[in-house]
Amino acid sequence: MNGFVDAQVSVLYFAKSAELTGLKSELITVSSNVTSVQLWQHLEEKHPRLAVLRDQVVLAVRQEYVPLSEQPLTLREGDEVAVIPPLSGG
Amino acid sequence: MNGFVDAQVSVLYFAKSAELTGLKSELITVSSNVTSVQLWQHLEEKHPRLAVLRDQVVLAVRQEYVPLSEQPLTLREGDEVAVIPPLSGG
Amino acid sequence: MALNGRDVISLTTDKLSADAVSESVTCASCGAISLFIGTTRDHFEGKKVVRLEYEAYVPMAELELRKICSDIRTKWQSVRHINIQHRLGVVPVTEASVIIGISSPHRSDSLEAVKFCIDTLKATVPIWKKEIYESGEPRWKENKECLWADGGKDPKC
Amino acid sequence: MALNGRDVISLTTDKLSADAVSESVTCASCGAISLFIGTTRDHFEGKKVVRLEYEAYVPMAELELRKICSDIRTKWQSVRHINIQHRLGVVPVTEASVIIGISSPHRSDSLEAVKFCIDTLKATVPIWKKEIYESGEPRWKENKECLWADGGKDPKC
Repeated sequence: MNGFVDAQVSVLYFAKSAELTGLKSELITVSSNVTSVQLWQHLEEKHPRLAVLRDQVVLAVRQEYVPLSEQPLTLREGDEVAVIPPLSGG
Repeated sequence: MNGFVDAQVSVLYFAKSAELTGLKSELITVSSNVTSVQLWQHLEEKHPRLAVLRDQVVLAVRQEYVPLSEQPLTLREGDEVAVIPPLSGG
Repeated sequence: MALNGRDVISLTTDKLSADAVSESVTCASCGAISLFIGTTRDHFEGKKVVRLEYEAYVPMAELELRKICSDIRTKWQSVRHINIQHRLGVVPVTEASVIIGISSPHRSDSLEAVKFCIDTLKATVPIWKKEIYESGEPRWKENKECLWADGGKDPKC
Repeated sequence: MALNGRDVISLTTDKLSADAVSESVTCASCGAISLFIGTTRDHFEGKKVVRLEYEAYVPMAELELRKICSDIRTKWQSVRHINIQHRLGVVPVTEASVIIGISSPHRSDSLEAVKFCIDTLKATVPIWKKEIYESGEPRWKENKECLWADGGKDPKC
């Protein structure tokens, strides 16, 4: 035990990531101490086609951008995480 | 005789100059070789109230701006001369 | 002028429309339309403005506006369509006195060209505005951009 | 926020209107309204675009748009009203996908603020565009302003 609990969070997929996974959203359970890189790896394992986005994606956690890094995300139960492919608004 | 003929030209007044002269336009006869300063002095003599504009006016001759100067205007019969107070379009 | 580029210039006593200007410069190959709308203000130095009156030396104003279009096309060659509308006669406060619309494939060109257009219009196009106040004498305004206005003169000269 | 300044943000599937945006930012004490209209183009790399589809992470997009409004009011304190409209869903070619309207007493502020607004929107607001072509695979576009897009990456890093 590392002292961190598991958290169930909802993952939202947009644009190309929604096409690659075939999902708009799903619920997953991860350690609350997961880093954004680890979370991305977890999503890639579930949805191998996401790999093409690996070098051009960021996450949004509780609607704030988070680049893929070794920083722990300190997720809480019920948090919203989004997969954000390159933007093309405007 | 200076070798220059007289030319009858129409003078257009706009904005404050129209208010000061009480005219939108008039016909005047001047030497075709008149300079813009001389032409302005001629207009001031006809309409003394124009004097307030002296330091902030230009003329337009055949719809091209001409500052007050000693350059001859080489006016031709029927030319259009306009008194152009400071602009305020936009 | 760019291939199929359209310069539209209008001096009119009709109310101006941003949609009409925007539509007239829309083009299928352009991603960007920049608009500038000059509106009339309701106060000047504490005096309440009840209305504005614009007059123009119309044929020369059109000529100067065409020169601005031509200068824009020299400076920003990707500019596609240009529409410059200036209202004349009585303009109620808060209504538009001028609308400029410019389209281009990339937005920086039309944004810069619109700024150049309004800056130059104020300096060179023979149009005049008179403000009528609730109380006190009406006043002919002077653009600081106009080189022969008091405000346009270099104080050091 | 400036006294009485109004930030209006809208993500909508309705057709956008330049007049509606212009009216919503009009104010009696402002002389200048600057508008930027982004329109959808009909060609990409020689392929004919038949339509565009936009989707957004709506609550976060609204949050990011509010941040842009707040940044504008920090940088240009004279800005009065801001209206940012972005269309979602299917947008036919040549129709507006985004309209930004900003009013200010002096035109340079609203012109600069509009440029900042569209530049930042493209870099930070979670909205995506898919182009559907007459023939060939649809394609998700990428703004070069987006820092994690291929085009946004510094090639030297």
